[in-house]
Amino acid sequence: MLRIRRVEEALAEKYAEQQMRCPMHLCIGQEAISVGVCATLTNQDVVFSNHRAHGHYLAKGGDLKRMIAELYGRSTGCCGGRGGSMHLVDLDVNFLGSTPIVGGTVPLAVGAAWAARLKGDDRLSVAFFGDGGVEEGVVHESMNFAALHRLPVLFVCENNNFSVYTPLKERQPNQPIYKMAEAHGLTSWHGDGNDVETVFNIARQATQAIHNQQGPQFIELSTYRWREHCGPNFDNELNYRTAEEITTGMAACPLAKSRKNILAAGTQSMDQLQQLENEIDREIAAAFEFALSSPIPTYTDAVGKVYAQ
Amino acid sequence: MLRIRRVEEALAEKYAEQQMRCPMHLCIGQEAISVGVCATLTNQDVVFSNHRAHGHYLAKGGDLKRMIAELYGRSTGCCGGRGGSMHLVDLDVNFLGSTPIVGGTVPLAVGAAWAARLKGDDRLSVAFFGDGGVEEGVVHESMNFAALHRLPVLFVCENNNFSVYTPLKERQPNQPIYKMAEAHGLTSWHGDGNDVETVFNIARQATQAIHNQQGPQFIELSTYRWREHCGPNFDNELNYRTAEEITTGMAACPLAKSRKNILAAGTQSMDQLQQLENEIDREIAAAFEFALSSPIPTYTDAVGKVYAQ
Amino acid sequence: MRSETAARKLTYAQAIQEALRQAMEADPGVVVIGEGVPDPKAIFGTTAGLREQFGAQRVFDMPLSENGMTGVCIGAALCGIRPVMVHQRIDFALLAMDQLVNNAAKWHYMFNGLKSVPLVVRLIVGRGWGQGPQHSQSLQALFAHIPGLKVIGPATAYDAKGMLIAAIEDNNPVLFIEHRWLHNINDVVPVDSYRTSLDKARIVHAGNIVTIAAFSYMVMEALHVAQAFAKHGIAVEVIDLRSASPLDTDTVLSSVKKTGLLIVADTARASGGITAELITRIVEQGFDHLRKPPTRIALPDHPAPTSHFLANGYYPDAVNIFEEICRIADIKLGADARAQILHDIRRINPHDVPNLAFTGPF
Amino acid sequence: MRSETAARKLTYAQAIQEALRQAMEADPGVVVIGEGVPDPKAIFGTTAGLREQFGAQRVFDMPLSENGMTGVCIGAALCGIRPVMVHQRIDFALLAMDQLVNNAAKWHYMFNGLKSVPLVVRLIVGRGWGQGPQHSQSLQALFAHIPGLKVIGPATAYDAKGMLIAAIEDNNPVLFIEHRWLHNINDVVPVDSYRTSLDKARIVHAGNIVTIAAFSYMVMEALHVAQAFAKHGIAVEVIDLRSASPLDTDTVLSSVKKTGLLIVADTARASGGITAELITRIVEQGFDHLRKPPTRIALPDHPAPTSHFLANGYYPDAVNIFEEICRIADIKLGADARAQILHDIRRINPHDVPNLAFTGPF
Ligand SMILES: Cc1ncc(C[n+]2csc(CCOP(=O)(O)OP(=O)(O)O)c2C)c(N)n1
Ligand SMILES: Cc1ncc(C[n+]2csc(CCOP(=O)(O)OP(=O)(O)O)c2C)c(N)n1
Ligand SMILES: [Mg+2]
Ligand SMILES: [Mg+2]
Repeated sequence: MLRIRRVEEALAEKYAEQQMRCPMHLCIGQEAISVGVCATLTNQDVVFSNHRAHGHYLAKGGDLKRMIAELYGRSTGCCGGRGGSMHLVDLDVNFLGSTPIVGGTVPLAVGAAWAARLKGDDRLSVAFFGDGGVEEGVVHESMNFAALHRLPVLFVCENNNFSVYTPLKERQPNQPIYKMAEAHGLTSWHGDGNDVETVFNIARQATQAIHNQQGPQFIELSTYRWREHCGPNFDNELNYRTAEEITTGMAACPLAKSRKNILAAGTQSMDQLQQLENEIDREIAAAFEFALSSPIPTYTDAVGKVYAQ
Repeated sequence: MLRIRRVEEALAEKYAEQQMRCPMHLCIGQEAISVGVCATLTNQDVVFSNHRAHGHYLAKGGDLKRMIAELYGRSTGCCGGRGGSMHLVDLDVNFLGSTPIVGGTVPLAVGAAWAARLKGDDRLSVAFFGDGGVEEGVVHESMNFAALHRLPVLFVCENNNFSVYTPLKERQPNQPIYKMAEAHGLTSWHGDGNDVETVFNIARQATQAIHNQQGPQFIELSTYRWREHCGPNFDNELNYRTAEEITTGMAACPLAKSRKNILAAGTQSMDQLQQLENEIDREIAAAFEFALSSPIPTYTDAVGKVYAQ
Repeated sequence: MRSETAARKLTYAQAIQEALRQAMEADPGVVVIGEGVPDPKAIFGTTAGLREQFGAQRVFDMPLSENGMTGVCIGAALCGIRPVMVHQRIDFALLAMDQLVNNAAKWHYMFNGLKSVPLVVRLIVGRGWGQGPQHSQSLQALFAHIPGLKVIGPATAYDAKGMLIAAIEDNNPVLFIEHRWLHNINDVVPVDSYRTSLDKARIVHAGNIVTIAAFSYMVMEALHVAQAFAKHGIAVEVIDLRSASPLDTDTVLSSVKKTGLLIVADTARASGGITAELITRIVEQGFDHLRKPPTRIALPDHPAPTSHFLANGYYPDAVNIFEEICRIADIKLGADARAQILHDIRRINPHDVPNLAFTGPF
Repeated sequence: MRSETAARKLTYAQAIQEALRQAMEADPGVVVIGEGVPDPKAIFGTTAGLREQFGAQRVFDMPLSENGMTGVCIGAALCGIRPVMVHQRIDFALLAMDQLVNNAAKWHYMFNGLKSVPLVVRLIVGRGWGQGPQHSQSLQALFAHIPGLKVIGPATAYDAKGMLIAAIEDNNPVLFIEHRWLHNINDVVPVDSYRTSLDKARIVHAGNIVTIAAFSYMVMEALHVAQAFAKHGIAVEVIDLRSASPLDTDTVLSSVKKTGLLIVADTARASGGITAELITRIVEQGFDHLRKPPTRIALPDHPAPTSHFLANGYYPDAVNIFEEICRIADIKLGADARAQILHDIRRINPHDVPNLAFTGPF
C-alpha cells in the first residue's frame, strides 16, 4: 500500500511539470483494495482493470519502471507509450490489461475464466471496476454468463461513491450493489475497502471458494477517492462533496490504519517502517530516472502492429 | 383471449398460402398475459412490445384489420407494409410500437414514462418482453434508471422458458428473474401467466401502485408457447422439448381455464360463448377480406419518409 | 489457388459447416458460440453435428447478451482460445460495437503487439421474406472503417470454406459476413482442409469491356450478367472482392487499366459504403485510366421495407447491372440479343426468396 | 445567412451553452441529459448554469448506461420531449449503436412516418494530451452510412449555436459532433436565437486555384492555409462541409467546376471515411471537370497512440494541407514565400494541445 501511495504521490507531484501528458486517475485512498485482493492471487491468476489502474497493476506485481515510462510516453513503457496511464499491461505477472471504457474489460475477465475452464487450467481471473461500472449493461451480461457456467472469476467492485463528480445516489436507486450480484446467482461479499485486513480476508475466502469450484464471486468494497477524478490535485473547491465528507473519507486512510495495527502488533517497528519507506522512495526515484532516461519514440513507432502476424 | 387465439389460428392456417411473406411469432398459449395486463390500462397508457406482438397489440385495442393488412404487406397495414408482423403500431390506442431487436423497446418504455413525468401526465407505460430479454444489458440499464427516478413504468416479463430453442437453464443461472428486478429496486410480482385472473390481479395491483407513486413495478409471468418460435406450425418433431413438457404446457391452456371458470360462475352460458366465438370469427373473416382487398403498394411507396419534416 | 484435392459439390452452408469441423479437428482451442449454435436448426445447418462431435464444452449456446458475449470471446481469445462467434443477423452485432471496435480491433495495437485477438465473428445478412428494417442490414462499411478489424465476405462455397479456415487461423479479429442468399448455392469444394487468402480479390469472370467489382452476394448477380453477355461475345470482367478490409485495390486497378470502366456492386447502402472507398482508391491511383466515372450498384438511401410488395425494387439485381454495363460501355445490342440476355438473367423465383425451396419464415 | 442581430465574440463552448439555453427557454420540452451535464465542470462549460436556470428536472445527469439511456431518450422523444444527450467522448457512443441505428434512425421510416424521433446527441471528439486509442476516435462515417440519421459537425462558434438550435428543432435524430479542439475558439456570435441550416456547406474562404472541402476541426487547419496563401495572391477555396449526412455535394461540385481540383480533409481515418463518399460523388457528378484525381487529408490506418511523442505526426495539419495544395495545384513558390507561409501556418503550441492554456488532464 505504502508503495502505491508513494508512487502516486510522486506522480502527482511531477504531473505539473507537464511531461506526463495523458489523463491520469489516482487511486490514493483506495490502495487497500488492490493490495488486499492481489495478495490472494498467484502469478498465473489473471487481472483486468479499468481507468484507475495503477494500484491494480502494482499490487499484481507489474513493473514499476515500465509503468512510469508508460506515463512519460517512452519506448520502454509497458505499451511502448501507446497506452499511457489508462492502458497498463504486464504479461509477466498476468496483468492482461486495463482500458478506460467503463465496464469494458469486465467481460474479458469472464472470457479469461472461460478459457481457463476450457483448457483445464486452475487459474482464476479478476475484474476490477468501480461503482459506475455496474451501471453498464455489459457488466450484468458478464455476471449472468459467469454465474450460468460457474466460471472461476472474481468481480471486485470498488465503491467510492462517485462516478466523476456524480454521487451514487444520482445514478442508482438505494440498493446495495452486492445484492444485485446475488440476484445474478453470484456469491457476494462486502466490506470496508479501507481496511486491508478486511479486504484480504474477504478476498481470501472468495478466491478459495472459486478454487473449491463454488463458482464466481463478487466483492463490493467501500472506499474513498481523495483526489480529483482525473488529474493530480485535490478538488475540494469544486464543492461536489462537502468538507466534512472529505475529512471523514480521508480519516479512513487505509495506510494509517494498517500502520497503527502493525505498530500495535509490533510486527514492525517505526524504524523499520521508515526504512521501508526510504527503500520505496529510492525505488521510485530510480523508476522516474529510468523513465526519463529512456528512449523517446517517434511517430514511425506508432505505425505498425495494427494487425498481428 | 379467445379473439387473440382465433386470430392467430387463422393466421397460422393462412400462412401456408405464402401470401403473408414475413417472419411471424405466434403467442398462442400466452394470451392471458396480454389480456390480463392490458385490461388494467387506460387508452392513454402507452405500450411497447417485441417480436411476439400480436397479443399485446390486440389486447391494447389495436386495429385488427390494419394488423392483418400489415402482415399481408398492404398499404392499409398499420405501418403501410413497412413493418410486417414484428413492427406493429396503433397510435389511436397508444400502442407505440413493437420491434424485433430483443430488449430494444424496453428503454423506450422507460423513456415514455420519463416523458410522462416531465410533462406531468398521469399515464403509465408498459414494456412487454420475454425471458430472453432480461439477458440483454439494456434491460438492466432500463430497470436501473426507472428505479432511480421512480418512473411510472410497468415491466412485464413473459417467461415461456425459451429463447427460440434454447431453454432458460442454458442461458441463465437458476435464479428467479423477478428477484433481479428487486435487486434493481423495483417492486416485483410473479405468478401464473396462464391464468388470466391471476395476471389481472397482479397487474391491477402493480398499475395501482404506479398510480400511487410507488415507483416502477416488475411482473414475471410464467407461460408456455405452443407453436414454433417463428412460423405457424407446431414443432414437436424438433425434440428440443419433450412430448411430456408440451402436453403439460398445453394442458395449462389459459382459454380452457377461463372458459371453465366462466361457465362454473355462470357469468356466460355455453351458447353465449359460442355466439361470441362466431362474432369473433366473422370479425376475423372481415379483417382478412379487408386485408386482401386492400391496395397493393409498390416500391415507390417504400422510398419516402426516411426523415421527418 | 484452388486446392487440388478431391472435391465435390457442397452448398455454402455445408462448406461453412465443414470448415468449422475441420478447424475444430485441427485445433482443440477452436470453439463455436452463438445464439442457437447447438439448437435443432443449427444456424441454417452451418453448425450441424458439431456438438455431437466436439461436445458441449466447445459448441456453445449463449445468453442474449451480444456485447457481453463478444467481450467474453475477446477475453478467451487473449487466453489461447480461438472463438468463432455467430450472429443470426448482422443487425444484432450493433449491440456489440463497443467490444468489437474499442477492444477487439485495438487490443493488439494499444498493447504494442503483446497480445492478439484471434476471434472470428460470423455475421449473417438477412434478405427477403419480410426481413425488414432491423433484420436485413449490410453493415460491412461500419467495420471496414475501423483499423484492426478484417472484414471479409466470401461469395462462393469454395471461398466460404477456405476463408473461414483461414480466418480461424488468423490472429486478428475477422468479421465473416455471410449473405443469407448464398447459403444454398452449390460450388465445388475440396474435401481436405485448405486456406484461402483473406486479402486477395479474385477474377471470377475474365473480360475487357468493363470491370465489375462486387462484394458478397452481388458477385452472383454480376456473374449471371457476365455469363449472359459472354454468349454474345461480350467479355465483362467480374472481380469478387472477397474482402472489404483489407481492400485489394491492386487487382481492381489492374483490371481497370485494361477496361477503363468500373462498376462497383455491393449489398449495402451506396452512400458511405465500401463502394465509395473502392472508387476513391481507383480514382486516386488510376485516374488516367478511367474513361468514364465509376458507378455504383448498391442500396438506395432508405431502410429495407418489410412488405414484399414494397421491397420489389429495393434490391438491385442482375438487370440493373446489365443496364449499367450497357450504359457505361456504350453497348448497343440488337433487340434479339438484348431479349436473350434479359431472359437469361431475369429472376425466375419470386423476388423475395433466394430459390423456390425457400418458403419462410426466416 | 448570418443573423443580423447584435453580436459579440463567444467561444464555441459558450456558443453551445447559449444555444442550449435559448432552445430550453423557447421550448419547455427540451431537456439536456448526459454523464456530467450538471456537474461542476459542466461538459467543458457547455452546460454551465443550465441546472440553475431550468431545474433538476430538465438538466439531468445519468447512469453509465449509454445504450439504455439512448433508448430512454428515444422513448421520451416519441412522447413529446426533445432530449439533448451528451457523450463526453464519441467513443462511448459505440455502446449505443444499437439504439441509434436500429431504433432512432429507423423509427420514422419503419412506422411509415407516424412518429418521429427529435433527438440530438452531442458527441465530443477527443484529441491530444494523451487521448489514446479509445478516447480520440472520429466516427462520423459510421453514422453517416445509416439512413435516417443526420450527422453534423459545425466548425465555428457561429455555426455551433445556429446548428445546435436547428438540430434541437429538427424532428429527426441529429448527431452533433464537436471536436474538442474547437471548444475554445472564438467567433462572432449573435445574441439572439437563430438557426443555421443542417444541410448546406459554406464557402469560408473563396478561391479559384483548388477546392478544399473540410469537416469539423479540419476547417480551421484549412483556413489557416488559405489565409496564408492569400497574402501571396493565391486564392484557395475552403468549404466547410458542416454536415456529413446529408452531404452537400452541390456546393462542392460548383467549386470543383471552377477549380478542377479537390482536396478533402477530415478528422477521421481516410479509409472508408466521409472523404471517400464525397470524392466518389464528385467523381460521379463532375468527372469531366476534374483535372487531377481528388485527394484526402485524413488519418492513417491505425488507432491513435497515447504518447505525445508517438502522436507527433499522426494528425494531419495545415502543413500537410499546404504541401498537398502545392502538389496538386502545381504551385511553385519562391523560397521566401514558402518560408513565409510555413511560418504563418506552423503551430506555435505543443502539437498535442489546442492552445497554451490547455494543461491537461482531459
Ligand atoms: C463507457 C464510458 N462511459 C463514460 C466514461 C467516462 N468516465 C471515465 S471514468 C468514469 C467514472 C467511472 O466511475 P467508477 O466506475 O465508479 O470508477 P471511479 O472513477 O470512481 O474509480 C466515467 C464516467 C467512460 N470512460 N466510458
Ligand atoms: C438482439 C437480438 N438478439 C437475437 C435476436 C434473435 N431472436 C429473435 S426472438 C429471440 C428469442 C427471444 O426470446 P424471449 O425474449 O424469451 O422471447 P420469446 O420468443 O420467448 O417470446 C431471439 C434470440 C434478436 N431478434 N435480437
Ligand atoms: Mg466510483
Ligand atoms: Mg421466451
